Amino acid sequence: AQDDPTQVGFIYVGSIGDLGWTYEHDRARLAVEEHFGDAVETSYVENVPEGADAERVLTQMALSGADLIFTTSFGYMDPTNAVAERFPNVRFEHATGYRRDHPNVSTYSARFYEGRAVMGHIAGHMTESNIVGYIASFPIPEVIRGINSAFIHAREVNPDVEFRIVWAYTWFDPAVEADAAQALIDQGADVIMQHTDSTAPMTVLAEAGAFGFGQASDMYQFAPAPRISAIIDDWAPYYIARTQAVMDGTWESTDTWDGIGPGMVGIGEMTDAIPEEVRASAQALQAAIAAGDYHPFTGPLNRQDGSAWLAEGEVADDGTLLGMNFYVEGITGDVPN
Amino acid sequence: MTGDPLLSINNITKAYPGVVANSDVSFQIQPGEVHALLGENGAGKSTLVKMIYGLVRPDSGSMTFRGEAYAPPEPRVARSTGVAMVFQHFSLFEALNVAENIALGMENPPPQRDLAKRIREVSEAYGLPLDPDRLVGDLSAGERQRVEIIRCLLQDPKLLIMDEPTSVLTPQEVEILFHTLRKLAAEGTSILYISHKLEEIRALCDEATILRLGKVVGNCTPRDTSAAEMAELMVGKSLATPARDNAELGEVILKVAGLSVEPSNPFGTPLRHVGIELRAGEVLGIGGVAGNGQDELLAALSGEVTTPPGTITLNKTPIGDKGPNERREMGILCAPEERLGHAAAPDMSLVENALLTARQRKNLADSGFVNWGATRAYAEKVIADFDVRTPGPDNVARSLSGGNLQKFVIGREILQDPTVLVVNQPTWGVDASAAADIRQAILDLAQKGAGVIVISQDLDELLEVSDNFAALNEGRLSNVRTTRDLTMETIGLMLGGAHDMHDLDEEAIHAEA
Amino acid sequence: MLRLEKRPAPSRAWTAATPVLAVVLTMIAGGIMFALLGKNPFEAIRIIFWDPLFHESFAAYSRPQLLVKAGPLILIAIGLALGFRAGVWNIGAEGQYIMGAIAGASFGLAFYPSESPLIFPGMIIAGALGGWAWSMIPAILKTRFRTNEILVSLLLVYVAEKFLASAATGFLRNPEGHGFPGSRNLSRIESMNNPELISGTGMHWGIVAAFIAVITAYVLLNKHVLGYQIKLAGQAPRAARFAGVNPNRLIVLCLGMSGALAGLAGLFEVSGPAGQISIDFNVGYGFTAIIVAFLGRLHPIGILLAGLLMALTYIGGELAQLMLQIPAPAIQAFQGMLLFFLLAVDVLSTYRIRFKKEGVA
Amino acid sequence: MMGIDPITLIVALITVSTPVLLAAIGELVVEKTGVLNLGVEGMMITGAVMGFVVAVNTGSPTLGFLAGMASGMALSLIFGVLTQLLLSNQVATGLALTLFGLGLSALLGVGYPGSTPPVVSDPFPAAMAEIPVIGPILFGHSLVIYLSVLLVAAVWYVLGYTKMGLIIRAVGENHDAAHALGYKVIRIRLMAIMFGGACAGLGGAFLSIVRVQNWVDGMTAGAGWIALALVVFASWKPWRALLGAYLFGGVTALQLRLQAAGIDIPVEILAMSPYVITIVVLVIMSSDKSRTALNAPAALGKVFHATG
Ligand SMILES: Nc1ncnc2c1ncn2[C@@H]1O[C@H](COP(=O)(O)OP(=O)(O)OP(=O)(O)O)[C@@H](O)[C@H]1O
Ligand SMILES: Nc1ncnc2c1ncn2[C@@H]1O[C@H](COP(=O)(O)OP(=O)(O)OP(=O)(O)O)[C@@H](O)[C@H]1O
Ligand SMILES: [Mg+2]
Ligand SMILES: [Mg+2]
Repeated sequence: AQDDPTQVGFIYVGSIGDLGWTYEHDRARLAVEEHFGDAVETSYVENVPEGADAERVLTQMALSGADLIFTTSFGYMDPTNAVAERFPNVRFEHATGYRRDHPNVSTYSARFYEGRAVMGHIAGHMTESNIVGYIASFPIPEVIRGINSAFIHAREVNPDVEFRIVWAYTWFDPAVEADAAQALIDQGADVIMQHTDSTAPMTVLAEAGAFGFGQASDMYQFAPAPRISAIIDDWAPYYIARTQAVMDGTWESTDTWDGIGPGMVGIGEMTDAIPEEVRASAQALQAAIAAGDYHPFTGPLNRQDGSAWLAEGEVADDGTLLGMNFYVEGITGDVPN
Repeated sequence: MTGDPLLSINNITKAYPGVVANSDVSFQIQPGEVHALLGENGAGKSTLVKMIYGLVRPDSGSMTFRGEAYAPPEPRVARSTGVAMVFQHFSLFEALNVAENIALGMENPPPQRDLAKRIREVSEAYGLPLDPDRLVGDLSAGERQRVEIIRCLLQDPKLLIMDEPTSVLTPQEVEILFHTLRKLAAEGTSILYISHKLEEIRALCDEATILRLGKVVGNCTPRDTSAAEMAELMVGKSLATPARDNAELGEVILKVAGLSVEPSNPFGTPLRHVGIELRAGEVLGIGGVAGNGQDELLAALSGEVTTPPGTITLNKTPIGDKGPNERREMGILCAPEERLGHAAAPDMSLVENALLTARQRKNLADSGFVNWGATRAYAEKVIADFDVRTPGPDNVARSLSGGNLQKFVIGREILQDPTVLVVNQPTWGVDASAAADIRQAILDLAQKGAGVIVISQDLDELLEVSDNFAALNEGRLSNVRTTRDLTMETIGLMLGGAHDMHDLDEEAIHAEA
Repeated sequence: MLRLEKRPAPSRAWTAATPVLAVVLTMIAGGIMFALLGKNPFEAIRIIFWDPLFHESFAAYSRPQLLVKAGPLILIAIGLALGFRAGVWNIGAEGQYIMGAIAGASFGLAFYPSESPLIFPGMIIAGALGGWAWSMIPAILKTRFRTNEILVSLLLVYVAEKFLASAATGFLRNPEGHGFPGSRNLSRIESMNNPELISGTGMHWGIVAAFIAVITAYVLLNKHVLGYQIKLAGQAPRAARFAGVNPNRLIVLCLGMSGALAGLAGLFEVSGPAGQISIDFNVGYGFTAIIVAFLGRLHPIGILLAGLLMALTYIGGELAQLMLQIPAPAIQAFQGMLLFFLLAVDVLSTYRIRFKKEGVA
Repeated sequence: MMGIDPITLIVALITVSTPVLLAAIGELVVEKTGVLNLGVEGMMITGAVMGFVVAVNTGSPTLGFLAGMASGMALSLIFGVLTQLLLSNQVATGLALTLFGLGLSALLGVGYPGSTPPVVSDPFPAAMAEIPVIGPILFGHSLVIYLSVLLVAAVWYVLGYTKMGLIIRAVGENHDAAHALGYKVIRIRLMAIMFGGACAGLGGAFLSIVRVQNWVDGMTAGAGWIALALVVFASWKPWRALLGAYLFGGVTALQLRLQAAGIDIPVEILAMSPYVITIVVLVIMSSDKSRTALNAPAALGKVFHATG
């Protein structure tokens, strides 16, 4: 019936207390509740492994009367499409994937590499040892894209900068992340970027007097240093918009890849630990990206092996970016596999 | 008896589910007295002494010790009152050394170094030499018992309880033990002594209390009572001595030559060039102190340990490399010493335990599938033929008393009609009447033409059943001798390691005794 | 004073009654926990234990899902139980599960896009072999060097996890997957799909295999000499040797069987419900199966029931999250309680509780 | 090795190893009494959350450590009651304890992720930590690290040279004999189990308060299992447990440094290396035919029930 509140379900791969990926999605869920009040009811199931369990939970959610379901991990791609086929009246929103096999499936993702360009710019200025450490999770396009974007913009402002990359093979393991940060510091890094979700590296950086950036969430408790800025996932505007679309009956299958401009990627406050002029130039970069005046992957750019990739002024196409599996010129080491 | 008793036991009753282990038991022990406690397996002897030691609490009744009410809630209290105990099943820790084992049994052990010194002193004083630093796992049974005894002696006990202490000792060791006990008694220590060996009791004890089914059924003065009379008191009927018609020995059926085996566990003894020739109809007794290679010899004969093929031949077929089941098919059956855990699986029923060794010869399995009907029938036959006292074949092995389980194990092998039977310690801890039954069954088997090897530490037993005798010492087997030519003393020397009788020094024998 | 007294034989009545008692006790304790969390305890208990089976809108779906969830648990637990009975402690089934899935998926994908009907059977064999091979590492180290198998099998889980991550991002990565980690979706490739055999039942080949494993294990343990030898070796190793059992052969056999079954479970999961090799493909079935094996008293039928009970708490727990917003950790703690109570009341089947006065003496 | 500073490596490995070492030394004592508690992970993570919560709320790391110990102990008591009094299977109960601990800790820690714990001051003045080479290695740690080494020494001393240690070993070797001599097998085991729980809890608290300075669900991430593996690895000898923990931590720390230094070894191989190397060392140790097996408590995992 029309008066019934709209039911919105969320399925999370981690726990809502992880302070990273899942935490940010759940904050957005709370924002939806806040925004719509009694008109919307939300529910969630956390710690759902990808695969068979996800498919079951999605089915149960659909059976329990959900109108719209956000599936917030790449691994939910196949289960989402499978369940969508069986429940054509339920709308599904799958994060970070590319399959929209049915008209009731949308995908959405964030151009985090835009944020990484800004962080890379700051890192290039801030490092004195000219060694920037990078804690990477898994060798997937999303992560490689981030490394490349950060590196390009660090090199741009500091031709001597080098990146040291440690693959943690985890999205979230505080102890391993802390060890990795320590290892990078011991190897001479004085600025560290992370593409894993816990705040553990921050503590290490604080002790070592090095700098780092918030990841996924703001990690503002570590400001003004070691956290000097952050890339923040902000899903709330999108979730609110899509919920509204369902309520209005205007929901359609779409593919959204938003960046700084629409606010899906937030840049956390740049603290005073960053010199004034660097802050200014970083903010200028951020503004240019937001306005669409500048694309972080703009030629001339070569691949790691020296072969040409983008010609002068050429901008990378989304297809290449989505499947990126190579380093750009200047990064040492190999992408695993 | 006059004077105040050291310990008096008044109307003690203790029931376990389904059985009254002690019913209204009363008797007294005088200071300096060696008091025997006699009875069949399961008569309640161990239960009674465990109550004196504070391990088990009586359901009713009371005790007094030196005139005072005595009700130890735990062994600690018993020990501090002056009661010490050597257990039927040793309470030792194999991975700890002698000194540590002893310290564990003392209330306030001195520091290790002083303790080691005292152990040396006391053990010398009582003629029980012991190295405090050796691991108990490395010790022979006799040495292990010394550990238990020294542990008691270090506490100057008023009452020393010994539950079946001699079942694992050589005659020499028994002599030494008795010497010690007499010395203790002379010093005023009372001794409560449990044994199934009635001749020993006659030699040692001043008084005896006899239990049957948990009740006191009589008292006697062992010196004035014959073993047969005591046995009759215990069992309630007279016992026949095992015997057989003198038989002709046949062909050599089993030949062991140059058998050398390295032990598989760290505490084992290696076998060195063992040679045996066993004839049809022969009972070969192999004597020796436990830990001199008996287990290894049995394992080599049973096939648990394999050796080069030619070292063992059965009816001229080399079998040294064959496993246990192949050997069973060929007719060699074995009954190891350890009933629970080796000859039988404690938590399995008698039916399942029948399958353990009888699968091949009794065709209890068909293409890998067990014929449980036939297995049960076989278990029932063993139970019936060997008078195994148990409610039925579904009871687990653990629930049988030692004697009854032993009858089951021996029966299980004998009823398979072996060509060769090897038994290790067939009557260890088994009461007189069950022991007689088992010995008779062994003789009957030989009578039918099988060759039997009996490995035992009980020389009376070996003299009673065997045609020929050899001694096993530090993994070496002595020459085989005809039993009827042997005296206890010469056997004792063979066991001690004097392989060649001509080297025998008469003086030494007397010095030892 | 309370005393425990060993029963001559385990009580059949109590063996049947203890699980029920445990569930009731868990409901009470868990209810208190839910009440403390501000949730309606009666509703929570109803949702966890009742709704997956009887709720009008969920039950039709979740009943067969019980089988889907329990299938791998049972399959793995059966293999483990055989080893545990023999005193062979394989606690690395999780790793064998992963390796089975990788081996099976690799076999299938190597022939992509062939549509030969032989591919799926080949994958089954490859899956079993993959798990088997991984379990042979602890087996050989144990028989050759007497290395503790608990430790080796456990450490190999971590190695297998790293290998899985490397497979998902490396040699098994879907070439058409836009560079994302994870293999092709096997369940969407006809020749590699482990299909639902009877629509709406949840019955895929893995469940069939689990039932076959239960029956085979039952027959093996009760009727076959090998099962007898397994039990004998676990209870009395020396007696087993005396009975002609070669301990090394048994170690290799038991580890191999449990490894192969875990590998099979992995293969059926990757080709069916899970669909693909991904970084987080393994979800702890190998460890949960250890609990299932013990809850089932290492008995095939018991394992079947225990597996279903575990599955029920998983599915009911998800419903409770969904409908009452009970946090996932509370469900996990609730499962822990259920296990505690099941283990605690088990004492009643082998022991009798006696009330006794303090010793008279 | 190119560009790897041994001093910082050693400093890092000590920190990395300490939580595992604490849990392992506790479990070692538990196993020496003949009890196998597979619930280390559950006790560790409960210690981590309670230690963190109390440290954050009171501002006192010491109270945090105590709370971690107490909560680990409380959890171990569940295990103790079930296995020792109700004679439940130790393997299954330990696994259930892990499951329960993981759930409970996540419940207790709601709202705490992201909180900052009070700073733990180091016992030695900062100047001492600046002495070249030995300074950072010997003087640059927090008190719990010294405590962990002291604990190893204490356990080594107590087990090997005191009556209490003798009793512990005896109970683990042959509980029936120990009972026959009048030792309270169950009571001794319960105490050991609680000691093990306290150590695991302290290890967890160290992890959350000192090493990571944060609480997040599931943060022990398998450390409890590594601790269990270490006990066997150490063949129940305290100093070997320390060696094993440092070896494992050392390889973990080293592999990250090798990556950071850009050494050309495949990352997957490096990531597997701590586990593989532990297995290899274990194989070398166990193929040595000496009597290491003797050190294994003979009654490990067996149910004890006194009759009479
Ligand atoms: N812990 C127990 N629980 C139940 N029944 C027991 C227990 N201990 C002994 N019994 C029973 O009590 C009776 C007496 O046992 P006890 O051990 O005292 O016999 P015993 O005279 O020492 O026998 P043996 O000569 O074989 O040593 C036996 O029937 C035995 O089954
Ligand atoms: N927990 C128990 N429950 C039931 N019966 C027991 C128990 N413990 C011992 N018994 C019984 O007590 C009796 C005597 O046991 P004990 O320990 O004295 O040794 P045993 O079996 O007589 O061996 P041995 O022949 O070596 O003396 C046995 O009949 C045994 O069945
Ligand atoms: Mg007795
Ligand atoms: Mg007896």
